[in-house]
This record gives sequence, structure tokens and C-alpha cells, in this order.
Amino acid sequence: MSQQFSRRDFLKLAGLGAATTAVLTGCGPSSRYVKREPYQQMPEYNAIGQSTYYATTCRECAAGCGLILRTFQGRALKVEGNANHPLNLGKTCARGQATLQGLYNPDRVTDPVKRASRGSDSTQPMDWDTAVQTVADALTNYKPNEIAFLMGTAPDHLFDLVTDLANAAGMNAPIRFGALSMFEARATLSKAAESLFGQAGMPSFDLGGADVVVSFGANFLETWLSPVSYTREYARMRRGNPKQRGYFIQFESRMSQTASKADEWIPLRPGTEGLVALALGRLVAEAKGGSLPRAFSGVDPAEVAAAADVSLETLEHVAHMIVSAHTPIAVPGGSALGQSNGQTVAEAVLALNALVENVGKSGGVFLSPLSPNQDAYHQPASAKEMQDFVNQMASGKFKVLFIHGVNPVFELPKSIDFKGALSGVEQVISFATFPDETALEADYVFPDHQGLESWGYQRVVTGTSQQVISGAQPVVTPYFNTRATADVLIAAAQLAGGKFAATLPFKDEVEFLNSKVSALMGEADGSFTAPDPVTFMAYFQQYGGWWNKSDVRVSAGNSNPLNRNIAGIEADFVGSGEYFFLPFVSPSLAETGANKPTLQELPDPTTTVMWNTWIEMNPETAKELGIENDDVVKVVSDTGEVEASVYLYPAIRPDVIAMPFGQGHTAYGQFAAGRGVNPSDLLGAHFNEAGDLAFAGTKVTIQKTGKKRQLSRKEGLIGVYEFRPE
Amino acid sequence: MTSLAKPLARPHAEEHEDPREHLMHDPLPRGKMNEMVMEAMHETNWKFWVVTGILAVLVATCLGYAWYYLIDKGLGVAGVNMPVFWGIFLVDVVFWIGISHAGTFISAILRVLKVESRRPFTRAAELMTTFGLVQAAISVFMHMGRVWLSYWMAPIPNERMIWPDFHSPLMWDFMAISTYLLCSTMYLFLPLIPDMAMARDRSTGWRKTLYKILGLGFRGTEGEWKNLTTAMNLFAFAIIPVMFSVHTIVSWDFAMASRPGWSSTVFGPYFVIGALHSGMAAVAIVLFLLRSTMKHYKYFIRPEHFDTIGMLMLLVSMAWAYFYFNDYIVPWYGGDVWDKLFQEWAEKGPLWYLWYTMLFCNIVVPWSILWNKKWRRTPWLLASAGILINVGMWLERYIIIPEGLTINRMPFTWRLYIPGVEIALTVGMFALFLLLYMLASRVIPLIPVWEVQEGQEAHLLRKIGKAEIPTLSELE
Amino acid sequence: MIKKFFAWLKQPLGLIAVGIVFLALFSAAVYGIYTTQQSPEQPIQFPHKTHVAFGIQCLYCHPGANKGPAAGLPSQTKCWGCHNQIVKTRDSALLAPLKDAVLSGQSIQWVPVAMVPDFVQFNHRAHIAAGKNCEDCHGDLSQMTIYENPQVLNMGWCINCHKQSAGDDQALLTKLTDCGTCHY
Amino acid sequence: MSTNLELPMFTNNSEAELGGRWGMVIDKDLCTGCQACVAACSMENNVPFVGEEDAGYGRSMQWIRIERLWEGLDGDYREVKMTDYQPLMCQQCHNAPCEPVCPVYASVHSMSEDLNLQVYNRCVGTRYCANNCPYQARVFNWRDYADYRETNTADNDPRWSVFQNQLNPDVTVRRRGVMEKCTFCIQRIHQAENQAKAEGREVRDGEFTTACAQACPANAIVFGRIDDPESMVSLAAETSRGSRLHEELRTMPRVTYLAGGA
Repeated sequence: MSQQFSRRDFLKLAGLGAATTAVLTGCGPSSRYVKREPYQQMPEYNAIGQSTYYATTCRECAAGCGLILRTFQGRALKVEGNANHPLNLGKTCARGQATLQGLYNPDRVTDPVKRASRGSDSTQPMDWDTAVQTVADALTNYKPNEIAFLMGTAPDHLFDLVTDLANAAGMNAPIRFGALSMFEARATLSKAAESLFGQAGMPSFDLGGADVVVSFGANFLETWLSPVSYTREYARMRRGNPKQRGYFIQFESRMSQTASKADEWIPLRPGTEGLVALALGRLVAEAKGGSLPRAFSGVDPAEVAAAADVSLETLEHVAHMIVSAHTPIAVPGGSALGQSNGQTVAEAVLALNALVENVGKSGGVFLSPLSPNQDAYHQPASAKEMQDFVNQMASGKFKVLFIHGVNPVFELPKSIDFKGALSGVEQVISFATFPDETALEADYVFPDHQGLESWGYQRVVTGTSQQVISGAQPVVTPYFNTRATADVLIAAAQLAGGKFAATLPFKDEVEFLNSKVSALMGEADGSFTAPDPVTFMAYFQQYGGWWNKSDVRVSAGNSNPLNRNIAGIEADFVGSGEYFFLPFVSPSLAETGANKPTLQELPDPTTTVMWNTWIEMNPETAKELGIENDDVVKVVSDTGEVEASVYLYPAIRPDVIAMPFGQGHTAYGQFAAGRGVNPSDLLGAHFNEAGDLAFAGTKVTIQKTGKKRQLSRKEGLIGVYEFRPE
Repeated sequence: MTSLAKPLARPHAEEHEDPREHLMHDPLPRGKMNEMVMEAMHETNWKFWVVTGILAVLVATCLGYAWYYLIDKGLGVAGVNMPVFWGIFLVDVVFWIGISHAGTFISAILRVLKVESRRPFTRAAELMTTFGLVQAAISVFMHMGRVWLSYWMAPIPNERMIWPDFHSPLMWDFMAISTYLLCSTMYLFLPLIPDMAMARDRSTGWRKTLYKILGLGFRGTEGEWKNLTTAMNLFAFAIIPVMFSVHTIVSWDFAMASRPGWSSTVFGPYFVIGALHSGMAAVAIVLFLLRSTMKHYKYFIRPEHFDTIGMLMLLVSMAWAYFYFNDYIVPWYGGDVWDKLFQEWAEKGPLWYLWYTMLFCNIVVPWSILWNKKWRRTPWLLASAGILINVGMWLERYIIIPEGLTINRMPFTWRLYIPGVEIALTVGMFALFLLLYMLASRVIPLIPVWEVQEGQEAHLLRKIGKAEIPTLSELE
Repeated sequence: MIKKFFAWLKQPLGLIAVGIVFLALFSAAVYGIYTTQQSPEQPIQFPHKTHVAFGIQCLYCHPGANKGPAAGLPSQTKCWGCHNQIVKTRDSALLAPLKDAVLSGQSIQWVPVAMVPDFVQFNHRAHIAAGKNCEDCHGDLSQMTIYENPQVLNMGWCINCHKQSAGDDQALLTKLTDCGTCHY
Repeated sequence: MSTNLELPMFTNNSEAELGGRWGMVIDKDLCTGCQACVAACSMENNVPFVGEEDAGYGRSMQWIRIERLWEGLDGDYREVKMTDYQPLMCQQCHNAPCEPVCPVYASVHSMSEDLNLQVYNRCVGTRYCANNCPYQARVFNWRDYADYRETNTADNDPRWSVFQNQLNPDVTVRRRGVMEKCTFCIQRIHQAENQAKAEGREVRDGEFTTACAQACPANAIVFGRIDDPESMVSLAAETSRGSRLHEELRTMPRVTYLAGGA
């Protein structure tokens, strides 16, 4: 008996042992479910198991940073900066890093579709031949002046193509717009430069060479113009000179991310930035001696200090800093320009630069050089021009509207009723990659490739003193059934025949690109030379663009910019509320980030809030109103109201309410839709002298709702605000 | 302790009391007593099954399903987060190990010190040890992110050259708990043998088979008794250091970590005392429950036993208070900023009431009730105090673990802990404990009948003669 | 009932039943391991031994082995490049899947055999550089048609070889037994 | 069945070799808090996103977080100052408190690279290492955040798995119940070392860098060999502005923070 038992035991043990071994060895029959596919034909520049790197250009904003994409077996894996690219020197911002999530995103428009009715989700997939035919029909069935193009600020090659097409066929000139250009007040800046220096262009600020930076609301570390290059220049200002660390003063009513890096953050009353700049100019001019320039003669620093709620000592101290500095620089930007007197502010601040004689010098202001294949500076449409455009749409002037790369339904203030005006347009064709709010209002969506699947180039407008045209090439084959808009237009133009076909006599987008770029082959100063156009284009893609080697600092044409009046008017504010409303662009979401989950989950640098919209409010104000953290309040302006949770932000003036722009989508994919609110709903159609939206020129009231909604914060409230270790 | 050890050594001081109040002085025939115990084990009314059913459902849902859900979805369904990586699971571990302490303490220490009044309730306490440890082990496993790999903590020889890390306090914990579980189960089993033999002779059917196996063929010969007594004495002495070490090691999980509020040298004895504090209280509760639900147990469990436990509770409570304030004052005086912040946070943070409740339950309640002999001898009052003390001790662990983890050296990360599925699992564990206890009450005699009889006989002997005849246990 | 069952188990018949149950479990486990070590069903029953017999080097078809982590599969055009020129194979029924794949532009779906789990970062190049030959791990391919693993590719096997390779060189042993060498 | 306990990885780290191997210098004066490093790290290391609710509850998985605190909160709003942004990742301590507490050697010191390793496939999820990390640099996979399989979808959208195209094949995708943390981009270290070995040379300074340092627009992060006194990271760490976090704990971190203006 015992013998039998032991045999049973043996069997039992053996069975258990075998089963355990099977589990533990990780033999995983799962290997049987995996299939491996060899290359049909191995690309010759590929090596098995090795990553391939492609140079291209980032399309998350219009700055035009050069990227190097790591790809592996046909998939794009990682965004890295192009170290040779003069704009970003191998660096990227968070949005650039996340551009892969725009490429591999489940919510993309996968096929060309016809929408059942505007605004509805139900669509009918089409094939590309029909789609191209639709575009061709739209081009031929309407009079040229009934056709309009609305385009985003990127990419430039498509804009050039459409411009050529429009010019040749007599269509309306394409108009470009973007939320960033609206909140950057680009038009204001370039017009101020023109009026002061006598030459239009985008001023560039050489922070890296300066030792004292006085910024008036410029959020150059966040989204302003070219954040990567300005961040690099900021670092150079701080530590570039081993002997002296640059000093940075920021005038802003709220401590933005940029202001948080300032040595001195001087909160002033919104709308008084121009006055403060003029007062500083007067104090500096007086300290320097000599005759007082006309530009600064009209202000009284003491009055300005009172109006701006800043002590006169502070102003004198800043003036002293400027006077004793070697290369001081003053930077206007952000909310300072988004006032009813934005252009005056810009002029006053630029005049300050003229006063310290840094225009065109290292560490000073210069006009950004034009791109190599560009003859004049084209700024994107200001909000005023957009309003005119919308009015024309509403009046039925346009029968066909092509939209590419921009989402005006979301970005433009509700008071400029883009969505409503679309009803005046018979046919709306969108080339959106993503089903955004505007694509939802279009009759057809013919999806363009995502930026990483596209050819193209982007002109670098500002941020470097070199002339740069940044090249883009597809790093992966298109993931979905999309087609390059340039290809669609070229094909449609061929179908349409006549002038259209004559203007675009190209086989495809690449040929068009060659025609635009290979003209640079002859330039002697270029970053590379090539004996023939084919080699040139190969280099162009390989290096990620073309740029000239030497610096081109365009300095002012006007010899004496200070001999003029700058009216130091205070800004007007619209609305009956008691709080200044200050929208700012979320650094991580900006125009195009909201559909990318990684960007949604990036904490805001100053508040560390993720995934949602918050309302910044000074704790004092909140105490008066009986509001606590995470209470939902209603912000009401003359033109709209939004509800969001409150963040008690200690570094904001008590009379200012701030809100980030970037959330509040009603479409644009599962990660963006229904999340947060859009502060541009609160903005009225108020413009500054240059036609830019006076986005910071609104006053609002705050109403409690009694609701509470927890904000997702990276920080712990307890350690940061409540039980703080000393 | 010596005064406790001889409650009957000075009977004349309490002459006004009815001597029959003491179990040892109120003997019944052996056969009758055996019958009483067997009857209590056999006779089960519908209320018992209703309660068992409810508990079983609770265990199946709150423990079984909830745990499945936890494993399937990951620990995200629990409330743990960054920085509170350890939540209620670990609170439960420490709590149940604490509960399990009293069983051994009462049984082994009182056996070693020959305290007569221990006799009827050692079994109940020892059973608590074993079942408490089962709960503790379950809690540890529930806490793990990948419980299906928990066998990696065991030193299994393998060809990968990987061992568990014996530097890790968790490893010591693992070892200590398994040792303690093994020892305490054996220590539970040894005194059970004569009772199993007794039950074997008085039952039929499957019970007979069961008791036959468990009784190990014990027949009560002189040699068997001798061996059994030797074994029990050996175990009683040996298990005491094991018991102390286990909870000391549990405290090292915390004391060895470099966290503010945890890295304290007093944690070893402090945790042992804390364990006894909650364990004593739990014994009081269990005795009250047994006495009020089991047939005939009012005979075995009497106010005098509650009196003994009540005195122990008071003593332990005072010791606990001493250690607690020792642990409190040293960092307060020492001046480490993080330690101080933790104290401030516990007292003034959003969970301040937990801190005050803990002090109330652990100090005010025992000190205000247990000094009075009459109150001590009131079973329900003692049981209520026991419940409060257990609440207090649970909160004490809650303050140490989740609240302590909130405060670390990176203030940016400080965040509150909101329990999730842990609550259900904790309820399920309590239900499992009760269920195990109730089922055990149907199969094993919860009164060590032979020990009671042994004591009574010794006292009978003593009463017959006029001369001072020493008690049996003093003879040993 | 239970008692009866246990009593029955002690009878010879019961013991046989117990034996059968355990044998079944045991053979299931053995079969489980066995299947994982067998060559699976492949789209083309690729005869390694024929190719080796022709004198084709491993690296000709798996050129990644000395360059990077993966040895790689030959692209279909590479296969077809040879087979297209050999009349016998050009029209062979056995190679019809290859021909179809090449002509239609579809990929052949090979089933990987020598696989390590996702959490193991294996690099062929380092092993080739250390002087290992293909057959040291993959066995003698001149005897195989479809590839099958000559041994269980598990961690014990890896470590064993690593230890032997290090020999008395402590620094190398450190490197080769470092968890971070393979797991990250 | 060899169980040799005398292997190097089981021996305790002595203070004899304090030199270290890989190190990082972070200039807090330059860090603008732009989160580019966080995004770059997430993209390189397959760090998943966790959604609004979990992120708000302290469960976001990012291996770097950028901390900032406030100064002067009790005074007037004009006096409020934000402290410097402090990017915080695993400090790769030489005497790492996370290592001895792991019962299964999942948190283990790499003796060959002098880094702290987290061996995902060994981790059983006791989370003791995270408790004992004075820097709170460890993150835990509370759920199957990175599970983009088609059968396990967000809102049962089969296209969910589109995201997995971007996963880096050089880095393990972690499942639920596993601790993880910054690895100093060990996959890049290995790649560079393999390349250097194949070419018969040492790894050159600046030949490769971590994803965060690579992305940082302000060049606030410098990574490299700290056993080479001439490397950029050694030179940067030498300055008087350098300090390490919680030096009083003697953890000997490999990350040096530069602070202050001078």
C-alpha cells in the first residue's frame, strides 16, 4: 500500500513540476499568435533592426522648427530636434514631442467623406477620385471671385501653391489665420515696427545678447512667436556670459510662466503697459542726460506709477537697471498688445529700444530676415480682417470655401460668428486631418496627411537671424487613406483645365516643391551647395531645409524713430464687469494640442493643472467672493459666459481673472471634445489699432454657481499651499 | 505580574465573595462538563445559520469578488496613489497581526506564569491568533500589485540565480509571519489534542473521523500526558520570543524606512505594546460573544475572567500611552522639520479628528472604565471598551501608514488618500474572520475542557484538606 | 458519500483512476512544453538544411545579426531574386506562396519561433561580437527544415552561458549578470 | 540550480567607488518649466497617459515632474515669488534607499552602469521602494494604462490600438502592478556602448544623451559620464552653485542641481 502511495505521490509531484515549469519558463505559447512580416522589398537605406532618421519640419505651430524623426520598420517612434537647424538647434518643445500622437491617433479623419448635413456626425465615405472631381467641379462651376481659401499658418508651401492658383485664376487671395497669431498680435507688432522703423517686418529680439531684459507681457517662454528659440536665447541671456548673469524684469498683471522666471515680476494694472514703457523711457532719457526725445516728453512718471498701481521707486529702479546695463532690451508682447491700444504699447516699447540704441545690434532688436524664397513679409490675417472675411461669407459673396489647417469655429471669438456665417457659403470643403469643429461644419472633408506624412516647407518668420526655409518630408507612409491637399489641388486643377491646369503644371506636390525651392540652388551663401536640382532637393530633405550661413540682421530704415509723438493713452476696456479678463494661450495645448492625450496630461507649468480649464483668481478676491479652490464659477462678459473651476493663484492681481486658451472643444477627437471651456467665447469683436483682437481688453463679472469640480493638479495642495515647510 | 499570577493565593482577602464565583471553585462532574462543551458545539439553531449565511455572502462578495476585481483591474480601483503607496491593506496587516498577538500572549505568558484564570479562555485566544494571521497574510497579498507572482518572495532554488533579498524588511516580515503562523497553529493544536480525543469518544459519523485524525490516537495515558505537557511547556516558552519578534519585525517595515514619522527607534516595543493593546481588547470582545451566544459558556467564562483581562487591558493601555508619547515627544523635541510637519499634519490637518479619536479610544476609554473592578467584571462594558480600543488602534495604524505617507520630503507631492475598494475588502476580511471563528466553534471545543478540569481538580484537592496544599499548577 | 469516495480511491480501481488523472495532467504539461519547442506551421515549409547545404551563409539572409538587435527576415524580393532564376523553383508548387506574395505585394506571414518576451532586450550584435556563432544558440540548421529551438530559451539558459563566458573576469561577470543588461 | 550568493549584484555597495558612471546636471536657473522634457521622456520611454481623474489623484505616470513651490505666500501678492522650477526624476542614488527594501530584487543596483534599475518583470508590486524613495521619484502602474490591445479598448473603440504604433521597441511596455521610474534612458546607454564597443572605443562625451536632455530648449539638463573629469557634466557639476537633493540622507544622488544666480 505504502509503495502505491509513494508512486502516486511521485506522479503528482512530477505532474505539478511539469505544469509549473511550463508556466514559469515563460514559454508563452503566445509566441504562436505573433506573425512577422518581412519587407516586400527592403528600402536600400534601411538596415534590419536599425532605426532610420529623417529630417522634417514641425507643424504643431508656425515657427518651423526642424525635427529629426526616428523611424523603425516603417513606424515613426520619436521626435528629436534637428541639431543643424538654425532655429531650434536640436531642441523641441513639448508640443513638438507629442506630434506623434497626432499621427497615430484613433480620432483622425481616415477617409474622404461627404457630410450628410453640416454639423452632423454622419458621413458618407468617398473615394479619392470622386473627391478630386468634387474639388475640380467647385473650381470650375463657380466664378473665380466666388471661391475663397482659408488657410492655417502652416504649411507655407501649400499657401504658396494656393496663392499661385488664386492669382492666376483671379480668385480671392488666400487668407491665413491661427489662434496663436491672434493671441500673439503679430499684426500689431509688425505694424508698430513699420510705423517706428519705417519698414514692415516681424521684429526679432536678441535676448541672448542682452544683459537686462524688460518684458512687457511678452510670453516668449510659452507660445510667443518661436518659443524654442526664445527659450534658448533666454538661457543664453542667463548663462551665456560666464561673467554676468542676465537680469530679467517682467511687467505683467499675472505671473505667467515667463514671468515666473523673471528676477522681478512687477504686476501692473492691465492697460497701462504703454504708459509704463513711456515713463520708463522718460526716466531713462533723463538719467542719460541730453535732450528729452519727443516720444517720451508727454508722460509724467509719478502719474503713470499711480495709474499702473506700481510704485514710482520701482519704475526708477527699473530705469536705473536699464541705464546701467550694457545691452538692455525691451520686449513687447502677449496681453500688453492685446489691448485697445496695443499698437501704441508696441511702439512705446520699441521706442525704448531705440532710446538705448540697440536696434540692429547684437543684444537688441532687429527685423527678422525674410525667408529665402519670399519677397515681402506676409502676416497672417488679423482678427479684424477675419471679421471682414466672415462678413463677406455671411453676405454670400463666397460660394465655395476651402479650409485647410485652421479651426476658426473654435478659435475665433463667438461674437465673430464664423459658424453662422458659413450658412452664406454654398459649399464648404475642409482638408482637415482631424474632425475639428470647422470640419464638422464642412460639406466635405478631404483629409490631408498629418505633418509627419507630408511634403512641404515652412518659412521661419522669426527667432533666428539667418534666412531659413525649413523642409518637410514624409517620414512614414500615410497611416490612413488620406491624401496631400497639394496633390488634391494639383489633380483638381488638371481636371479643371484651363488657367488652373496652366498654373499648376505639376505631376504632384513634390514637383511643385522642387519648382519653388530649387531656385535657391544658385545662392552662394547657402548651407549646402549642389550641382543639380535633384541633388539639391535630396540635400534639402536630408538636412531638413536650406538656410544661409551668415546672419542677416535687418535694422531700421528710419533714422530717428524717437522724434515723434507716441500717444500714451490708457487702454479702453469693454464690459461692465469689475475684473480684467486675461486669456492666455496654454503652453502645452495652444492651437493643436488638445487632441493629444500626452499633452492633455502635461501639467501647466505654473498651476500644474492637467486635462481641463481653470480660472485663475487671487485668493484675496476669492475670499471676498466666498469662493474656494475648485468651486465652479461663471465668468460673464458682454458677449458670453463660461463656467469653470477656480484655481486660487497667489501671483495674480486681485482685479484680474485669467484663463487658458486651448480647451473647450466640442469636437476634435475623444481627448479634446467636451473638455473644459473656451475663453474666446467671452471675447467681443474689439480690436486694437492694428486690427488685432483686443483679447485682453474685456472686463467680466464673476458669479458663484455653488457647484464644485475638482481640478486635476500635478501638485499636492497640502504641501504647496497648506502645510508648507519653512 | 506576580500578583496576577496567583489570584487564588489570597482568598481570605475576598471572603465576602461567594467562592463559587470562581470557576475553579465551582466544579462540575467531568462527564457533565464534557457533555456541556459537546452540546455547545453540536446544537446549532437557525440564527447561527442565518448569520453564517450573511457572513458567507459578505465574504464571497466583499472579499472574493472584490479581490478578483482588484486583481483584474489593477490597484487603481483601490485608493492608493502617489505618495500614499500603502493604504488600508497595510493598516489591516498590522492590525490583524496585532490582534493575533493577544492569543499567544494570554495563552503562553499566562501559562508560563501559571495564572489560573487563564484556563477557560486560552483556546479562544489561540484560535484568534491563527485566524488573525490568516487575515494578515491575505491583506499582504491583496496589497501586492502582482499577487500571482508572490511566490517569488519564497527562497526557491532556481537556475536564474535569483533569490529573494534578505535585506528587505518585507522579506523578514514574510519569514516572521510564516514562522509565527506555523508556530501558533501548532501551539493551538497541542492543547487541542486531549479535547479532540474527548470529542472523538463522544461523537459519531464524519465528526468521529475528523476527531480521530485530529486526536492523533490520544488515549490519556500517563506517558502521553507527560509528553504533551512537556511539549506545551516548551512551546509556551519558545513562542513568546517569536511573538515579540514578529511584531517588532512588522514595526521594522516602518522603522527601517527613511520616512519622516516612521524612522523611529522606539517602534519595536511600541508596536508590540500596540499589538497587545488591540489584542487584549479583541479577546474581551470574543469572550463576550462566546459567553452570550454559546450554550453553557456562561458557566465557563465568568466575570473573574473579564476581570483578569480588564486588568491586563488597563496595564497595556498605560504602557501604550507611555510609548506613544515617547514616540511623540522625541521628534517634537528633536526638531526634525519633516517629523514635526507630520505631527502638525496629524493634529491639525483635515483628518485631525482621527488623531483625537485615537487618543480618546486608546487612553481615555480604558483609563476611565477599567480602574473600577465592578465595571471590569461587567462583560458588555468590557466588550464595548474592547471595540473602542480596537477602533482606536486601527486608527493609530491608519495615522502611521496612509497619513504618515502623505508627508514626505517632497512637499510638492503631498496628497490625501481616499480609500476605494479597500473598504469592501476590509469588511470582507472581518466577515471572514467571524465566519472562520463561527465554523470553528462547530468543530472544535472553544473551551479547553481538560485544562479547566485539571484546575478544578487541583482546587478540589486543596479544599478538602485543612493544610495548605499547593495547587496543581504550582506543583508542575 | 465523501468517505465512500475516499474509500473507493484506496481500491485498485481508484488508484488506477488517480494514476490516469495525474498522467493526463502530466502529459498535458509535457505537451504544452513540447509544442512550444516544436516548429510551428509556417506559410512555407522553409527547408533550412537545403539552403545551408548550398553553402549559403546565415548572414546572407539574416543580415541584421551582426549589425543590430534583430537578425531579421530576408525581404521577399531577396528570396525571389534567387528562386526566380532557378527554373525548378520558379514554378514549384511548394514556392507558390512566395511567388504569389511577391507578385501581389503581400507579405508572407512567418510565425516567429525563437522569441524572447517583450521585457527582454536581446541584441544579436553583442553576441556575435562576443564570438558566439549562430549555431551556439540556434542549433545546427543544416539538420532542420523549419527552424525549431534546440533548447528552451529561458533566463536560466541565458545566465548559464553568460556566467561561463565571463569565466574569472569579475568585471565581465558583473556586466553579464547585471539585470539591466537585458531588462529595461 | 546554482544559487551563488556571492555574485556582485548581491553584495552591498561600498563607498569605495563613489565615482559613479552616469550623471546629470540640471540648472534650475535655466529651467523654464516648459515640460518639453516630460513630453520627450514619455514619448521615448512608452510612458502612458492615465486620464483626468487618475492624473488628478496623483497617479500620472510621468517619470519626470517639474516641481515648483511658492515663497512669500503670506504677504501681499506683489511679494509672492515662485521658486525655481525643479525637474525631478529618479536621482540614481549610489546608496539608494529603494534598493534594500525590495523583497525580490526588482529594485536593484546595476553594478556595471552604477544606476538604479527597476526590473519590471521581476516586480511584484509591494511598492515599498516608492515609499522609501526620499524624492518620490517612482511611479506605479495602478491600472493597465499602456494596454492598447484591440480587445481592451477605451470605450470599445477598436482604433484605440493606433497609439501602439508609436511605442519604442527598445523599452518594455509595462503592465499593471509594476513599479517604474526614470532609467537615465538606459536603452540609449546600451546602444551607445554597443556601438562604441563595435568600433573599439570608449563612449564619447556627448555622443548620446537622454531624451529629456536632448529636448530641453534651455539646455538646462546635461547628461554624461561623471567619472570623466573633462566631460561636460563633470565640469557643470563642479561649480559652487551645485547641490544635491537631501544630501543629509547620504543617498549620494547622481543628479546635481545648479541653483542661484551667481
